[in-house]
Amino acid sequence: MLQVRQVVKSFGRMNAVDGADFAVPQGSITGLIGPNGAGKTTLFNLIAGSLIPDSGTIVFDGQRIDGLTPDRVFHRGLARTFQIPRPFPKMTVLENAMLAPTRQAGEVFWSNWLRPGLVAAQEKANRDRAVEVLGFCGLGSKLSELAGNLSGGQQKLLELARVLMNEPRMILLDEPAAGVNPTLMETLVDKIVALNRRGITFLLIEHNMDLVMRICRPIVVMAQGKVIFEGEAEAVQRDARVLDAYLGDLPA
Amino acid sequence: MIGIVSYLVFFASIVLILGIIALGLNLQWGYTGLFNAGIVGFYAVGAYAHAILTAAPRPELIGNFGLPWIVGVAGAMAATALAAWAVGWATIRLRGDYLAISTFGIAVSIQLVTLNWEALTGGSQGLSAIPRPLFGWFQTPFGFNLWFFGLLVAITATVYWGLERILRAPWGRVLKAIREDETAAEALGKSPRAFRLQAFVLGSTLMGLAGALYVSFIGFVSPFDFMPILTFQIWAMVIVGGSGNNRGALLGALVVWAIWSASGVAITKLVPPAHAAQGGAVQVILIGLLLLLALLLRPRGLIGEESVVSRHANDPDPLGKS
Amino acid sequence: MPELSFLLAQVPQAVADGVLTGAIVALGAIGVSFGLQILRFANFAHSELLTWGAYLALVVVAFAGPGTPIGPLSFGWQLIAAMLLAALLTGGLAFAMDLVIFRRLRAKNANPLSMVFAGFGAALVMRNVVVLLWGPGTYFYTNELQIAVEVLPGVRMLPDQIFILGFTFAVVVLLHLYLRYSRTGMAMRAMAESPALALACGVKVENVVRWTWFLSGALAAMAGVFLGLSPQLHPEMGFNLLLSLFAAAILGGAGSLVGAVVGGLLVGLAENLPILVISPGYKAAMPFLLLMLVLFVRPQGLFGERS
Amino acid sequence: MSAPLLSSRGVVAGYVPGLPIVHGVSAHVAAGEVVTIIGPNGAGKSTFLKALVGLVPTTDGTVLLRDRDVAGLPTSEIVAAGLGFVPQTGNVFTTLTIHENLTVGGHTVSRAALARGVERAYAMFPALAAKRNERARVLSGGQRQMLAIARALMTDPAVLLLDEPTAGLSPKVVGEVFADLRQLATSGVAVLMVEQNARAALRLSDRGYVLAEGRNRFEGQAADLLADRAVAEAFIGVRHGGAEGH
Amino acid sequence: AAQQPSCPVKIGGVLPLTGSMGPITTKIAQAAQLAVEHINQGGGVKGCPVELILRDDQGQPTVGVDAAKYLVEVERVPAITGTVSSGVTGPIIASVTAPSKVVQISCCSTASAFTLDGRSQGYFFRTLPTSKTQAYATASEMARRGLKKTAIIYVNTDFGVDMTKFVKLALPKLGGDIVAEVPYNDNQPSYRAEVTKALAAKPESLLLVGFPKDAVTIVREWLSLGGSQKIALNNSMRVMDFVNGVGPKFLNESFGMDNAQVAGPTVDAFNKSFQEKYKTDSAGPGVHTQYDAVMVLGLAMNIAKDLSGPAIKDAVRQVHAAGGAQVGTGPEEFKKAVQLIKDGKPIKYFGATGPIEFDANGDVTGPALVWKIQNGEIVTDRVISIEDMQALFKKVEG
Ligand SMILES: Nc1ncnc2c1ncn2[C@@H]1O[C@H](COP(=O)(O)OP(=O)(O)OP(=O)(O)O)[C@@H](O)[C@H]1O
Ligand SMILES: Nc1ncnc2c1ncn2[C@@H]1O[C@H](COP(=O)(O)OP(=O)(O)OP(=O)(O)O)[C@@H](O)[C@H]1O
Ligand SMILES: [Mg+2]
Ligand SMILES: [Mg+2]
Repeated sequence: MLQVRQVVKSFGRMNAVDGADFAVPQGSITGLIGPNGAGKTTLFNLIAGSLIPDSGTIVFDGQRIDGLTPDRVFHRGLARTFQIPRPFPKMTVLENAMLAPTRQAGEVFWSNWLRPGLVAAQEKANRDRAVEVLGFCGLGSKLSELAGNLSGGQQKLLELARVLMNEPRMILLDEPAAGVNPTLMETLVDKIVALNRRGITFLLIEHNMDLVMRICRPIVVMAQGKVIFEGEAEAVQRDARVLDAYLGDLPA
Repeated sequence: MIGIVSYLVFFASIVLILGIIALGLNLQWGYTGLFNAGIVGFYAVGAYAHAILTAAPRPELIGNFGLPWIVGVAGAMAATALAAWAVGWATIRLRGDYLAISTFGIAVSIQLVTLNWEALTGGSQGLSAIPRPLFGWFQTPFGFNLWFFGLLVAITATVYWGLERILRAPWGRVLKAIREDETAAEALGKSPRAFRLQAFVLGSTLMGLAGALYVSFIGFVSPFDFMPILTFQIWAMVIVGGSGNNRGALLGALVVWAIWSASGVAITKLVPPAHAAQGGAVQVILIGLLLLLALLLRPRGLIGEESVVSRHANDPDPLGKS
Repeated sequence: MPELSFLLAQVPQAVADGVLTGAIVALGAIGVSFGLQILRFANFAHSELLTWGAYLALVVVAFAGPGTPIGPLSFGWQLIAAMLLAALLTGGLAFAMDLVIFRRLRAKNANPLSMVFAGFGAALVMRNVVVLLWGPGTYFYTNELQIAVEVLPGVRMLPDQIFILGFTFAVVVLLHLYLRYSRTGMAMRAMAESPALALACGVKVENVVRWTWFLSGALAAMAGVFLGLSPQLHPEMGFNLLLSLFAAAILGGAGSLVGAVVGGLLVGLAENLPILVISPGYKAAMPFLLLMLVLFVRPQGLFGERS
Repeated sequence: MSAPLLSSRGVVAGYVPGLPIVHGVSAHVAAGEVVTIIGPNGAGKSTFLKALVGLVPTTDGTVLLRDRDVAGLPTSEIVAAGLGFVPQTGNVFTTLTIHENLTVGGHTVSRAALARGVERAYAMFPALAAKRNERARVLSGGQRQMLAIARALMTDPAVLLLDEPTAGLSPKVVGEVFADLRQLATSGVAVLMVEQNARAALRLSDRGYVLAEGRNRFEGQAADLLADRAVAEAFIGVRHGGAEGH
Repeated sequence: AAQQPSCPVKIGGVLPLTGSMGPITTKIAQAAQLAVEHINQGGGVKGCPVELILRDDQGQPTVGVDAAKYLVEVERVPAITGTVSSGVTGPIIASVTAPSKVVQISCCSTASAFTLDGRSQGYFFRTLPTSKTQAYATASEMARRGLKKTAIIYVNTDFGVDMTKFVKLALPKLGGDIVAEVPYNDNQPSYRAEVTKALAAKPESLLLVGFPKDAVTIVREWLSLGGSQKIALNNSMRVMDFVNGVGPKFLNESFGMDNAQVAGPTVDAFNKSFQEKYKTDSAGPGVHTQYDAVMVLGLAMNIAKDLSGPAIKDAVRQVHAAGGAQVGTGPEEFKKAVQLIKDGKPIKYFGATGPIEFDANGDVTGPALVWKIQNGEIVTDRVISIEDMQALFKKVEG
């Protein structure tokens, strides 16, 4: 589904991503773990088009996507969430979600003059779907709250809801669980798994090992910009390098 | 009595023309977050385009084609749209203060062109033989003003309706999202550049329209109509009225312009003629104080921004608000 | 179109003019840059602080006289003393402005644009109070007329302007060190980014804000006095410089002190060099065209950082 | 255990006048104690912490810091009185360097104490030492979290409030941070934190509070909370006990 | 007088009391007030006292238009005096006074278009001569003084552009040469660039066309950079503010031009009463012409059969009727004029700027005077009579 080949990105003298090379199999929930500062978020930015690689290629669904702008990448069916949530603070939660669907007729300004009926119909469907998705993400009671007034965890949930509005072919999740209440997270995990069963591929950065071990197949481990491990969950916990760099002696 | 009515009609006409500019700015700033500090430049392009197209021919000048009013208005909007597109293409990626100072510079440049390119613009003398629509039909200036006021009401209403249509809809929602967080909007597949450019051109076109209306109302245009102070006045209107709200922009135009001119009346009545010069200073101080007071009492403007953009999102909540 | 050799012969003088007239712009632009960086809004009233600084110094000069000229300069130590006193007073004035207007707006969480337009309103008031107090006419610190000295063949400079350039340079270096290394300086920058977090660090944010206003006012007063020296004071003197100040601050990269100074000098050059070949009727647009050129290549300004 | 260093009683607080988010929350923490607050998203945990440091206005209730009522005081005074705070979001100055972040963190202490504090911070998080002259903007999410904690410690606070200190940290660093917090407590600091990583946090803590909808719901010894079926189901997540797999 | 007007009779005034023109407008407004006072002491208009309602246009067209509209519609004034900037006067003529048939007399707006293109329908007059007169006179004086290589620095407004255009037309024919031509935009903090550019051609003299405030800066920079002290100036600079600003000792070789201000008893009388009333001398741009503008209105309103715009418009041309008895400035003279008018006799007004006779366009022409600075004072050097002026026009225009 997604191939990252020898990708390098440096900031000044430091190589944040240093020849990372791995693949995300179609239909998988691939976990991406690694110590803080390993380059995971930077890699997401490279895949999603927010940054342009210095070298290397990124292939999504058989086509190169490195160098495309984020909105183009999104239109190819690849969506992402942000590690530090980026809601549209002065818009309501409902409208944050309603914004997300692509190809809305009403986004072409003259359609609002020339084809008001079509726009209204789409908006109604869009609104109903937004209410459903938000309800699912535990934000059902916050529909008309300004997104900027949400608590930290709620903003993360909103971030997730926005990508779910589109059912893209692949979703990049950057630490979806950080700051989210564990009980709620469990429902979200169920949703991710359910979506995955319907064919959406996930690449997921997470430090919550319980979560990673439970749903991620395979797991990719990065350290200092490089991929140091690629394989199954069980093998990860036995890999000396991973233990040393990442897990410490904590894993249960 | 008829005198006061006649003055009020005139006053209201100016308010509507300024109001159209304020609506254009509100589209750019209130909804899209584009800091256009070059309003007066686009206003000038519209005004001069209209004047050049419609004014009676004069041998020493290029232009002055004597075309019908409506052609002038359409031409003015087209010319402004083109200018805005070119300016937008070069500057739209700049943010905040940078965009402001660039557009400001463009406005200064445009004003200098109107001042220095005599063959086209008449230079500092301006262009004067600009026809007013159906002026000949009316016996009195009041009759003409009343008709033109009616025309302005119709145009403003159309503009308002057209804007509400596109803003309280998905298009407006994307604009607002881009204003709030460009990166996040881009990550959701919206192209900030394209939308910002659309809003910029559309808003500037309204400013050009206002320019055309202004010259065909006044019948004279010169570079001195386009000093930077006007840009500030329009900004004050949008801020005082409440940015992100079209009714606020129109109300702001009324309030700010009323302050600007009513303070003059007050001073003439209150200050003895011997101190007229100081009176002028007091008037401007008064304007400044009123502006400050408005901002201190209503920092978010008279009519605040609405939190819901799309009118469709407001339909009865299917889950009964839970 | 004049021929090339004739043009080239004019360049050195135009460069000198540009740098020297740019020095005052640079000094004034520091305050604007401060406003943009630390107070987080474009303060249109800044130019009026220049005017007030100049007039307050005038009051002192009216009592003490401009003094016997020091060396080749057109003024004596009295004027320098007057400038320092005016700097204190203008700092106080800026402080007062914050107290009655901007602090209240901050308390109401007003958006930055409201602050900008409050500044605009304050500018109207301040400018016209000058008219009421001192009248609309012009004043001079000194009636001396300096004759430029020929420092290089074909390049003439006024001693006053060289002094101003040196003074500006010294102020910038000091300020830079202060902001970079002093704890108050760091607190200022911290506050610029996040007042809430600065509060949580125990920074008395309101004090820092006031101190910033004071500094801005003091710097503006110095720029104003220099502006008044070249050669006159009138109520719109600061206002007429406003655009150059903003162009300079932004050209350099809003928030960068060194940038503001370089920006000021560039604005001076942009006003002086191009009109060798084009009509001076377009002079006012030149700094902006330069600015746009710079922003086209470096959208964050010369010394600004990409965000 | 000794008398509480920080205790709140019936704190009511909110962002908009007349719309309280926190409806009378009481909590306390003593020297040497680590106390964790857990609860669903939007429960008002962050708001409660912010109210304690005076960043959100309190409309009712008392906050005693070393027997002094600090409710309503300006934040700078509360911080000077010995409270350190790590916010949940926006917790570092991105435009300042790491070193400057620490310096601002120690704004209220003497120069000597500042130098000591900086050394201790770098010892605690070597990743930061390597980047001391870089702007905090370039830090990864986890690195920022480290910096934020280090910064809050600069004032040698008697009470340390942390809002989700381990969010975004790798398991190894989480372990280290928790160990450091325990160590701090042992040295006499009272630690009060909000955590969503509830299980791990409670394991480390002495006591815990559960907040929901702006009110105290449960409180008790950490071990008791962990063992409580109802608490676990509603707030900690039952399936998180271990890697159960599919 | 057919019908009795309601008292007091109102005259509207629109002037830029604030803004960049504010400094020179103070005295202009005072001159207008002085004229009103003289009219009232001299019997008013048709037995009524006159009231001048003065509004500020801030130098902004929209503000000026609004003020004029207010005066015409709400205050119902039949005549307006104003304003200074052509950019404000133009829109007022086009949208307020001409359509409403209200007389407008300006002290200061020079743009030639106003009176030429027929838009004003004859309702617009001005009491200052067109720039042409001044320009030709300046050129001839420069030639007389043997100033050969001259640089022109001029303000980039209709006034400066017109002046330069006509000087350029005249000077070569009179034996001079223009080596540099530098426009400047007003209200800039520094004019080093313009001065440097003008100096580059190594001129032997300077012609400066502009307004005092900026001119002080320009002349000081000019002198500092080694420019010649032979400086020709336009009428606006005939103020002590300018002379003292530059420093009189640097202006010994300078001279200036002014319109039509023949040194006559009516001029002196005005200067004297201005000095008495305001404790400051009356020199300054627009001061004399503004006084005349209001006086002409006062006279014309007395002559007019009623106080309607059209009647006043026609009467304006009769204030300087062929074969009329001469009347001058001041209350006594006004009283005399009123009596003459009552008796149905023609009058011939000689104002603060000499004889005021409007041509078919509503413009005045007249003689010119050359002034210079002597012992720190502005003194008249010589007068160019109407006859000489006419000869000059012939020589230049052929
Ligand atoms: N814009 C930037 N400029 C300079 N350095 C940067 C920039 N962005 C990231 N870095 C550096 O690149 C490295 C990788 O950062 P990244 O955010 O990708 O880490 P991460 O793996 O997502 O870590 P975490 O799990 O803590 O979020 C870090 O050392 C960081 O300091
Ligand atoms: N600045 C604000 N203005 C208005 N309401 C706010 C603001 N910040 C938070 N809220 C509201 O207060 C409630 C509690 O927020 P708080 O941040 O205290 O939650 P929390 O318990 O910390 O949640 P989380 O675990 O998700 O961080 C939320 O419903 C949120 O919408
Ligand atoms: Mg990351
Ligand atoms: Mg929280």
